Amino acid sequence: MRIKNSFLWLALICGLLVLGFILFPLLRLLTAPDPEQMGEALRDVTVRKAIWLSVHTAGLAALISLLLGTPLAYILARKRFPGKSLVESVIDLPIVIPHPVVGIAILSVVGRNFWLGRILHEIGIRIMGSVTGIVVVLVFVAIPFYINAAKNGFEAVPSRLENVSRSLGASLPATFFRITLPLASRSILSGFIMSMARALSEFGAVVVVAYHPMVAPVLIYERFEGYGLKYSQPVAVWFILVCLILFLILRVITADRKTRLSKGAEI
Amino acid sequence: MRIKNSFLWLALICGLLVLGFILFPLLRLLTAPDPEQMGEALRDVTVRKAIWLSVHTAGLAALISLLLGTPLAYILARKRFPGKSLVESVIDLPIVIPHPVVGIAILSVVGRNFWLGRILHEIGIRIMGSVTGIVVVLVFVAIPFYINAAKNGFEAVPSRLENVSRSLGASLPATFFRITLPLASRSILSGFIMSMARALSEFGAVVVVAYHPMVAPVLIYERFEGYGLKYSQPVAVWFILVCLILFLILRVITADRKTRLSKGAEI
Amino acid sequence: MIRLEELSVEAGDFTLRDISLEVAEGEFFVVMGPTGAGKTMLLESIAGLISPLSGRIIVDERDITGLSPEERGITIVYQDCSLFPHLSVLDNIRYGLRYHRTAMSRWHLDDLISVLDLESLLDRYPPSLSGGESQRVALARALAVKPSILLLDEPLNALDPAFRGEIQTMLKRLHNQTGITFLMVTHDFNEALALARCGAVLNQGRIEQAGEIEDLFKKPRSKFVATFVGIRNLFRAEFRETRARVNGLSIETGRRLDQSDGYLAIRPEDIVLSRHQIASSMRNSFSGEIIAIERRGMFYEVTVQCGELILRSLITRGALEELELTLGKMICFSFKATAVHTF
Amino acid sequence: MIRLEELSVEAGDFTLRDISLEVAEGEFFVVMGPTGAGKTMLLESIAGLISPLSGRIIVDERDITGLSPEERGITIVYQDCSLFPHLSVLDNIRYGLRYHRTAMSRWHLDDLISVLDLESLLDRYPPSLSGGESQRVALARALAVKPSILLLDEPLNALDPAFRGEIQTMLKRLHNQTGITFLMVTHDFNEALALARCGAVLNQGRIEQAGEIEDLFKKPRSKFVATFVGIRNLFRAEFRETRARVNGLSIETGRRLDQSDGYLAIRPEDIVLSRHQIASSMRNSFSGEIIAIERRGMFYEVTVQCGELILRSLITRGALEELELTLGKMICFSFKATAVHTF
Repeated sequence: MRIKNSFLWLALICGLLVLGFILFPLLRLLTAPDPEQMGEALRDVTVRKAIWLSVHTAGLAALISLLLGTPLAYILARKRFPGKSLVESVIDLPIVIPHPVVGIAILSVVGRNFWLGRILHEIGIRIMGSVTGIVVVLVFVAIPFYINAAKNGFEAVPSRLENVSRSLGASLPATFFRITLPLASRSILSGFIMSMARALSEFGAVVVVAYHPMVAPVLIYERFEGYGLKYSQPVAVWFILVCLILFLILRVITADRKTRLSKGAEI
Repeated sequence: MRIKNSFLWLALICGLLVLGFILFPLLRLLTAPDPEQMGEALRDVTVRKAIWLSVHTAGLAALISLLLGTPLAYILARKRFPGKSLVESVIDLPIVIPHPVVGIAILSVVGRNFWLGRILHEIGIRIMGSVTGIVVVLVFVAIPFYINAAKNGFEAVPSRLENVSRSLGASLPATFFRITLPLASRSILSGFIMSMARALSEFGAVVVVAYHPMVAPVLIYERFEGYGLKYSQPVAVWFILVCLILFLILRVITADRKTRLSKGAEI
Repeated sequence: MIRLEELSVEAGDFTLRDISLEVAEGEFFVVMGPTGAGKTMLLESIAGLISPLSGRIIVDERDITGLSPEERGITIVYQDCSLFPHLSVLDNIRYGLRYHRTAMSRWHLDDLISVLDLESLLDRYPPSLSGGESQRVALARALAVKPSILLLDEPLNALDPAFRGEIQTMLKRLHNQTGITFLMVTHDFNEALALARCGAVLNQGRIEQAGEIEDLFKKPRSKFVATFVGIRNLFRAEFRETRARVNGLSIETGRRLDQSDGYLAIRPEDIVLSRHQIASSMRNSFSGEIIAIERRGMFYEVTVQCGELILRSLITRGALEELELTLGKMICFSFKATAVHTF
Repeated sequence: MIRLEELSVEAGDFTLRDISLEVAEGEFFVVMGPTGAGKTMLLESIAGLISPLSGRIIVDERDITGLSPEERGITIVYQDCSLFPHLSVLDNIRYGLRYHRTAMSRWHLDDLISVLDLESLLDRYPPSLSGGESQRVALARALAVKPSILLLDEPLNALDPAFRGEIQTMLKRLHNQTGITFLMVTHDFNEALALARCGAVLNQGRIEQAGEIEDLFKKPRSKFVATFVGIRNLFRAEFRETRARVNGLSIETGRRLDQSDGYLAIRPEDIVLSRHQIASSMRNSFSGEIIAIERRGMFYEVTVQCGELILRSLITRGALEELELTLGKMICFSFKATAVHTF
C-alpha cells in the first residue's frame, strides 16, 4: 500500500505543478489590471477594432479550413493509398514551421518578383498588409487542427454503417450526408472551434505579413514594446476572455460527446 | 458511378488545393535563396548560435514536459475524478492563448512588483532576457502537446493488461514500468518530438520574454524587419531544415507504430 | 440465383482465392468457417463493398461484378447489427425505402414490423436496444427494401445462447415468408444444421467443400471439414476391398474402397454402446474400456479405448444411467457400416 | 475457500447488489448470466481491481476486502486473454514468478508448459497466436504463480466452437491436477453443465439462484433461471394437492404442492414421444398434434399442441425416423411426475 501511495503522490505533485505552472501566470494576468484600466482599454476604439478584426479573420479562416479540409479529412479517414502518410505529414507541417517563417514563406510567393505575386497584383489582390493576407496566414496555421479533428471524427464512424447504407441503395454522397456527416458533426464542430482558437492566438506569422491592420496579438505586442507590461495587460485580458469563451464552448461540446459515447458502451 | 466519381473528384480537388497551399510557399521559400546566400548564413556565427539556442532550449523544454507531464498524463488516461475535464481544459489552455499574451502572463508573475518575482530575484534566477526565461516560456507552450500525446498512448494500453499484471503480483509502479511504459513508449517518444517541434516554432511568447539571447525565430524576424525578406530567407531555410528533420523522425515513428498495430488486428 | 466464378479478392494481408459457388434462387445457404477464414470478406465482395481482383459475380444471369453496392439490390446484416445510432428504430427501418420505388409492394412495412415484433420499439434509439432487439431491427431494415439477396454475417454470434433459438426460428420464418435468397456465414456448424439445406466450408480463403449440409456432416472430404463439423472420431486408415484397418482394428465399410489409404470418420452419435454384444444389423462390433465420461451440453461423451484406438460415443443421460457406465468398465460398441465414412 | 458477504459494487451506471456466495476449497464454480449481468465486474471485485461499496470478501477465513490486487494471490484470465504483446510467450508465462518466491514448487513451470502443450510456442509473440493458443498461454501465465484462486472470464467465448471442447477438457484437467479453486463466469449454460458441480445464476447485478448445477438445471426457482437454463416448456399453473392445472391439462407432480399457483417447468428432453399410449411408470400421458419439427444441433425439437398447451420435446434423429414423425400427425407424449418441476 505504501508504494502505491507514493506513486500516486508523485503523480499528484507533478499534476499540481503542471496545473499551477499553467494557471498561475494566467490568473495573475487576469487580476493584474484594475477595473479602471480595463474600462479604459474597452473604450479605446483601436482595441475594439483589433479584437473584432482578430475574431472575424479567425472565424473566416476556420470556415475556409472547414470547407477545404472536410473532403480531404474524409478521404484520409477512409481510403488507403500510397503516399498517404506523406500527405498527413504535409498537413501537419504548419504546426511545426516557426511562426515568422510561415509569414516569410507566404510573402515569398506573393511578392512581385514571383509569377504568382504578379498575377495577384494584376487582379488586384493584395496580401501584404491586408485583411486578405491575414486570413491567408491564419488558414495556413489553422487548417491542420481542423483536418486532424475532422479526420478523427470520420474515423470514429464505423465504415460498416456506410456499407449498410450503400447496400440499402444510398449512393456515396447520400451516405455521406445522411450517415457520416451527422455522426461526425461534433468532431467537425470541435475542429472548427479548435482551428479558430489557433487562428486567434497567432502572432508571429501575422506580424510578418500584416503589421497593419492590427489584429489583437499584434496590438498587444505593440503596446508591450512601446509602453511596457502594465499598458499591454488590459488588452491582453480582454482578448483572452474572448478566446476563453470560445474554448469553453469547445470543451462543453467534447465533454458532452464523451458522455454519449460511454453510455453506448457495454458494462 | 457518375455521382460517385464527381464526389471523389471534389475531394481530390480540395485535397490538392490544401496540399498545394501548404507546400507551395514552403517549397518556394526553400528554393528562393541561392547557394551563396545559404553558405554565407551558415558562416554567420549569430545564425549558428541562434539555431543552436533554439534547438537546445526546445529540447530542454520537451524533456521537462516529459518529466512533469508523464505522471499527469497517466492519471488522466486511467482515473476518473470529479473536475477531470476541467483539468484537461487547463492543460489545453496554452494552445489557445495568443502567443504574446503567454509572454506577458509569465512576465506578470516574475516582475519585481510581485512576490514570486522578488523571490526569484533573491535566489538569483532571472527570467526576462535569459535562457531560463526562454525555457520557461517554451515549456508553457509545449507541455500540452506532450501530455495529450502521452495520454493517448496510455489510453491505448488496455487497462486489462495492468489488471492481469497486478493480479500476478506486480505492484502499481512495477506494472507501470514493465507493462504500461513499454507499450506507450512510441506515443511518449512522438509526444516528446511533437512538443519539441512546437517549442522550436514559438516566436510571439519568446520575443516578449527574451528578445536577447536570440532564438532562431526571433533572429529571422529581426532580419526580416531590419533588412527585408531576401535577407531573412536563408536563415529561415536553415532553421526549417532542422525542424523538418525532427518532424520526419516523428512521422517515421508513428507510421511504424500504425503498421504494427494493424498487423495485430483481425481480418 | 447467385453464381461466383473463380472470385479472388485481396484486402490487406488476406486473400480469398478462386471461390466458385452456386446458390439457387430462394435458398438458405450457409458458408461456414473458423474465425479468420475470410467469411465477412466474402459477403462484402458479393455486396460490392470490396472489388475483386478477378472472377465474376453473377446474379440472376446478370454479371454484377462491376456494379456499385447501391445498384445491386443486395443487403447485408452485420454481426454487430450496425444500426444507425442517430436515427430512431423506425427511421432505421425506413432508411432505404426512398431508393426503392418498387419496395414493399408484396410485403408491407407494417407486416414486416409485426412479424419481427418491433411495434413497441419504433420510437427508441439503437443504443438503448438489447442484442436481440437490435438484430430484429437490422433484419427489418435489410428486408424493407426487398433485396434479391440478404447477406447475414454471423447474426447469432453476438447473442446470448438463450436468445439464439428465438432469432434462429425467426430467420427461418422470414426466409420462408419472403422467398428471398439468404446467404449466411457462421463459425458454428450447428447453426448451419438448424437453418440451411446447402452450404460450404471456407478455410483460409478457399472453399474446402460445398454441397448439402447433410453431406458435409456425414461425408466430409477433408480432415479440416471433418474436424470442423465435429467428427471427433477421425483416423488414418489403410483400405483393402471393403474393409479399413485402423490401429489394428478391421472395420467393415460395406462398399469397395478404391484408395489404398486415407481417413476414416465416424460420428460419435452413430456409435451405439451396450453391455453385451447385440444381435443387430450393425456390421461392426467391438469392445473396449471406458477411459472418460464427460458432459457435453445435455449429453454425455463416453471415450472408449480398444487396443490403440480411442473412440468417442455420444449418449443421453438415460442411456448412461441404464448402462451403469463407469470409468474402467468394459463395454461393447457397435456401428453400422453406413456410418463409416472414408476419404 | 471464497466467501462473499453481501458484496455491493458500483462502477459507472452499473451496480452489483448484495452478492453472497460461498465457493468451497478446490471447487470448480461457475457463475452464469446473460451479457451485461455484471459477471466480469464480479470477478474484478474478487481480484481487488474494483473496490466494493460495502460487504466483505473472505478467502480462507481471512478478510481480503482491503488488500490490493497484488497481495491477494488471485489471478484472472480474461476472455480476450490480455497477453502482454511486447513479451514473448515464455516471458508472459514467467511474468509473475519474480513476485512469488514459493511459486512453482509442487508444480513446475515445465510441467505446466507441457500439460498446456506450449513448448513449440515459447519464442513466439502474442499477436501471432491463434485464439486457442492465446488462451492456453493465458492459463499458463495465471497458473504459474500458483494462485489460491483462478478467475476465468468466459474463457471459451472467443473461441470457435470446434476448439471449445479442447480447451474445456484442458480446463477440467488443469483443475483436477492443480487443486486450485476455479471460479468461472460464462453466458453459456452448457459450459457450466460440462465443467462445474456448483454454480450460481447472476442477473442484473443480483444472484438469482445458487447451488448445484443439477439443481439449477432441474429445479429453477425463478422464471429467469428457467429460461436461462433452456427449459422451453414453462407455464403458469394452478396447483391443487399433487396436481397442477395448465391450460386445461391436469398434470401429476407426485408431491403435495403448497402454493395455490406458480410456474411449472418440464425439460424438453424429459418428454417421451410415442405412436401409441405406452404402458410405463410415467404418470403423465397425453396426445397432441405435431405443429413444428426443427433441427437443433444434432437433435430435433418437436413441438406438440394439445388443446391450448404447446409442448416441446427434444429427440434424436433415429427416434424421429423410427416414429415417422411429420407435421400434422397426432402423437402421444408422456413424462414422469419427477420430471415436472414447480416453483
